[in-house]
Amino acid sequence: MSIFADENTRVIVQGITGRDGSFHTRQMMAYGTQVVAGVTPGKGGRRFEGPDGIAVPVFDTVADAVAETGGADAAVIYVPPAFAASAIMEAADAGVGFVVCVTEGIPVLDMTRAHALARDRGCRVLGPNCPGLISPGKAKLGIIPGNIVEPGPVGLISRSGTLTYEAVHHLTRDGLGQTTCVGIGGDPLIGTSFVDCLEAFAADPDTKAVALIGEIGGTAEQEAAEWAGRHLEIPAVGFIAGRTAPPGKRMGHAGAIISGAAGTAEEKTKAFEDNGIPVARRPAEISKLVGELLGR
Amino acid sequence: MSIFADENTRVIVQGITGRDGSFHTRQMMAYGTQVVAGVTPGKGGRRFEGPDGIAVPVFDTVADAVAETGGADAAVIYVPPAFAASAIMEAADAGVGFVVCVTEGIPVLDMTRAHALARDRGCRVLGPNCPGLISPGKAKLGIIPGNIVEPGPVGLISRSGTLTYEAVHHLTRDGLGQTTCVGIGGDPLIGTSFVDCLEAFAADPDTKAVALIGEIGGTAEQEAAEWAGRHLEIPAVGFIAGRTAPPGKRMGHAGAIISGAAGTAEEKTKAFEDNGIPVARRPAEISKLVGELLGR
Amino acid sequence: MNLHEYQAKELFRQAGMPVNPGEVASSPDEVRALAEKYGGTVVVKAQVHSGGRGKAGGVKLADGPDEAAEHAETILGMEISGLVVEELLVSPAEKIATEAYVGVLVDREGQCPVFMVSAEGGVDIEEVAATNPDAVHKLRVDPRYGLMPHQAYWMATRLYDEPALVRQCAKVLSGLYDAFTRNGASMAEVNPLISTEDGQVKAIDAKVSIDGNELFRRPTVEALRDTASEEQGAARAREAGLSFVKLDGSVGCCVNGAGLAMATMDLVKYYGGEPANFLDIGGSSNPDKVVAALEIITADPNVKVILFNIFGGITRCDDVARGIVEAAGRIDIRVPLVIRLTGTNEELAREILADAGFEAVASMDEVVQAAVRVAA
Amino acid sequence: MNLHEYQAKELFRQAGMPVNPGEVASSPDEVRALAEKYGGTVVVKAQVHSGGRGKAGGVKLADGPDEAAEHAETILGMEISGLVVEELLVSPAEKIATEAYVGVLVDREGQCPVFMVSAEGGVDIEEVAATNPDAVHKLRVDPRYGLMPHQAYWMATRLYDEPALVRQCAKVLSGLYDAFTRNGASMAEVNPLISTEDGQVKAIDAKVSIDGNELFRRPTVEALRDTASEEQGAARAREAGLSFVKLDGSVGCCVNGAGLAMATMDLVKYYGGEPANFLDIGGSSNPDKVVAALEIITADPNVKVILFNIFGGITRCDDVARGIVEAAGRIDIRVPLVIRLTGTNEELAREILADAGFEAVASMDEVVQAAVRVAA
Repeated sequence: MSIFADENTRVIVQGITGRDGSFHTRQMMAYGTQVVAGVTPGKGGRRFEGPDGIAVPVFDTVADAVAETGGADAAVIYVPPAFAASAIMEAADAGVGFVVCVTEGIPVLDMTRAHALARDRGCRVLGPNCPGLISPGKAKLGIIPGNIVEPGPVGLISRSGTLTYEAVHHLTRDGLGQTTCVGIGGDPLIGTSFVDCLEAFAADPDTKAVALIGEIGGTAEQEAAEWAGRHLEIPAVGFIAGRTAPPGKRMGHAGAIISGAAGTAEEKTKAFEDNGIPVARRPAEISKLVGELLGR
Repeated sequence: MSIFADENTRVIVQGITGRDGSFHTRQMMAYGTQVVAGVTPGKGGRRFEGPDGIAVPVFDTVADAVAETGGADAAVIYVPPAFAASAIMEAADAGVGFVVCVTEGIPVLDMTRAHALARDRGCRVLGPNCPGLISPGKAKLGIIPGNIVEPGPVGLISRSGTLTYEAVHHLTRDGLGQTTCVGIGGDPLIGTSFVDCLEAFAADPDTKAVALIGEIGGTAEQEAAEWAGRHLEIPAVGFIAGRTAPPGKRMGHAGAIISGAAGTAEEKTKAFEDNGIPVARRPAEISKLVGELLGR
Repeated sequence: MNLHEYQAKELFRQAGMPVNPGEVASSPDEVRALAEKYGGTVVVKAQVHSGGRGKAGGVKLADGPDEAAEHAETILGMEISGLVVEELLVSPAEKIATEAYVGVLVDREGQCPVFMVSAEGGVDIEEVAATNPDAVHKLRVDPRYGLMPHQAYWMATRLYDEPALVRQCAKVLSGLYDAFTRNGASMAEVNPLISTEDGQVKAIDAKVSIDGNELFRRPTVEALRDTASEEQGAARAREAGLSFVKLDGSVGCCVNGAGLAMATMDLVKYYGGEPANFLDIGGSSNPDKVVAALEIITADPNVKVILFNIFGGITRCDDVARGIVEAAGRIDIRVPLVIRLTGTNEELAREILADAGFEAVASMDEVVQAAVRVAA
Repeated sequence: MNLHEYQAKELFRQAGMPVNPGEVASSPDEVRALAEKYGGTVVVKAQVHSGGRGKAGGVKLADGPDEAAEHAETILGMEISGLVVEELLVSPAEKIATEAYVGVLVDREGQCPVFMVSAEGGVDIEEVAATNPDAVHKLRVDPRYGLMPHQAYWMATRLYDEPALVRQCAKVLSGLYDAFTRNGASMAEVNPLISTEDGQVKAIDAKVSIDGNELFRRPTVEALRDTASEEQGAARAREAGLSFVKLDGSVGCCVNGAGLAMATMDLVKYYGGEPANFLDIGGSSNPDKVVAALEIITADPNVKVILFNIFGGITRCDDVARGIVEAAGRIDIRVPLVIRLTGTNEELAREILADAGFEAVASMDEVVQAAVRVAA
């Protein structure tokens, strides 16, 4: 099994006609994801040509896309930051239950409203500023490269994009395939937390171990560690990026900043270790620790 | 039994130090209502002198009143229209579960927000622009005169204030006491509808008959008639004020206006009668019909 | 409170909406001058608070200044739905490609603003809704979020296919919502919203009603009130804080509470009389209100009797009684009063009235029957 | 983006908040003139993006124009947290009765703005929160409703007892929330918010940080950027759309993705090196970004090697490879490059690099160890 999305998930792509949107939609389709429609305001009525001669209709609005294609389970958003929060709200308002927002650079006050609407409408948001997720062999929603994953027993959760790929790459090479790899995003306000993912992995019988890839800033890793300590019955491994980051400086991700004494790598590492989660010192070590815990 | 409020309901009064607020708070206390505190911004720390030597503390905020008095079940609002929607929001936000808003003349756009917050916080609003309710012999929240009611088997629901008194007056004189008399308010946007009250009365074993006093404007009576036709097992009697009102003119209440062909007294009368609810032609007839249906 | 078209258009302009140009005139000469200034064909429109101005002959196309002045001559002073035309709006005629309808009002059921839009504009939208409901698209606005961009865009795609028109229309709808909320409106509509032959979307008509409860905090909107176009007694009633509607009968009614006031009118009719008015002296009353109510009612020459029906709750009967006594001293009440008072401070009220030589009964049926008898 | 005190105060004034007067000066003569203009005691405050200006000697009271000019002489050119003072804010001194703290920022957990207020102002609020948490009151703002009047009032009653001060403070808080949201701030605070001996509540300090993601749509706020006070490379990185933080080591890092960039720095340290910078070339990259990144890194004389660590996802490896080749042609890269590329279009990237004589490895540990070796 997998969490959040699989081969039956019917996906709409918002911003399908843009440079990134069209590139990654083709990659998603090539991976086998059920993309049923695209949305770009002003481009309704066209068709989007995917790989292998498959084409999907493009609509002006998500509501039309949902109505005309017999429903959608998820939307993936590749629209510019000025319009991305609005795109999330549009999808949530149209009744889409799961929204993956890849866009980076969305104003945080926009996101306070978008997250509120998503909660009001019962919509799960993954991201923003996230690489999305991939359920190996089933579907990918977002931009995680399909060639670095394999089906298997490991659930992976990360605040980062490329660091996720790095970790997955090692897991796959070491024969440790994945149920689902989830990039939760590097923004301070994200829709799906480590804990949300842990709960989902805990309920998935196929996931036998979890890797948690965190970074400096905020307290999401500490909360995850505490939750895992109390509820998680499968082994988990942690990693924290940003040990060398100076306090008060934003390290790229809007969420990756040490404020005062809070949100340091030390604090997070301690939280993991206090809750029985070994912490890798190098990205390559993550896979090694997971393998040990799984008795491989 | 009674609906919405009884002798155990702990009540806060917002606007307790004003002319109307102080007058009616004393009346409520004299009737036996458990008033536990008052709120008037800027008057926190004083005491409000009720009848019979009883005094209650006055606070600056509802949150303080709730915190300092060990919780409140209901708030009654007597503040000017410019601040009344805010007062409703304050009460709902402080966790008060039932708010009676007597104030008339609140801007309707203010009320769209106040009703939304009340829904979000799980707070029932009665009114605004309503006389409140009275559960004879137990408690009154609002301004319905205590001397015109008696305990008994009739539930009364009305969009009006004084017309309610008129109807209750006859019921009482005819020996038909009441479980609760509820004035739901004359505004276009009210928090508790006829249907909400009907549901509550239907669940109250002591209520043996219901009187519905409606007026022109909107479709609340039609919805009540339909609900009663489908679900109500006890007899009901209707009355509609405004048979002689010309279309397009607002008859005092912001909600009492015939728009186009909709909301006429004829339409509402027909809806009642179609659902087996006899309609009184004069206020005095309401009691007569109730008596007949109860076999008195 | 209803606004005139030109006032509504000004509020729309302030909200950034594209509105056709136009100026107000109140004489044929002014209209001629405006027609000269604009050149070409102009539209001359009566400014009255009424629908159906076109059908009533209050809207005319004019091919030049002379014809415009002629139309002005005809329309000025015309009566439309009982209202006399005193002002005209003159605008250059537009080259219309399509006509749509967009409006927003407060939805009772949803307890929120609701948009109604239709690609079939320029006609009575209620009729469209009745005969072809699929042609009218409704959209509720969650007051917690306001009109969201995707909602405006979705509505715009219901009205236009061409992306450039859709974009313009979405802006119009956002502007309309702004105008609606910023001015405390209860209704704001554009009918028709046109697209021109050169691809511009704009409003060539405008209708706005303001929620009366908003006016205390919107002095600039309150200043738009056209008291000249109000009905008799309305201004005085408003100043005194009374709800008043003039009717055609002979039984003047002074009641506390809108429901009871309506029921009283209904009962007058039931017993064979005709109410002269709806009048609610309101909740927390004071004697001055009673005085004002009596002045307004007695100003109507049709009134043959004045019926007081007061059930005290938040209104105290003694206040009303004092008001009646004071009014009787201040103004010349040339018709009989029949009084019913019951409820809060009823005993005190009876004493006050008795001291001044008035009598009060306790039953509504009784007092209404008495009033009808006197008026007969 | 941090604003200077005087800029933040201007935003506060625009939001209707009461702020003490003050003007900016950049020379002792200007300061003297301002002190003369205000008369009496004045405060001279260094305008730098740093807390602890007072402790560093950047804030001084002056009893007259001469003393003010003397202080200006001392403070101008002073270094506070590595930033050189180039401007001073001169204000008349206030008669302070009480000092409070009010601030609003974005709460990660609640996903909403959160106010922090305390009657203990004028000191480090984090210290108050740590030593006396009950003295700090938190209030979350539901973004669907904004700051509601009762919330502002409630906070105000936590700071003041006197009703007149409470009312003024509630207005200050509403204004602060307006200033926060209208300018796209991520933090806005007043420390201290004072009450004066004659009963006025006003802000005598102001601190505002703007969410960088807001700036594209707020040109007037963007115009407040003080590029002179930015660190080396920051302006160039911003223009090129790169995330860059200067550090003290010798291994220049150019990575795609913030997480991987941090992990790369950490790995440099792990293998005994010191990173010279954090640099994320971002998601959807183009060759120009790579060129800019190389220019920024090579401008640092400490850099002895440049490490590329690229894992292709939304970034395509071939774009980065092209950028490296182009940059090598355009600018003089005087230090060795060590390159790791893997992921999307990896093969194509290797070909491009090979054609230009560069080699790439596939493992992160490998490339980092190589870089540390070169820098050693």
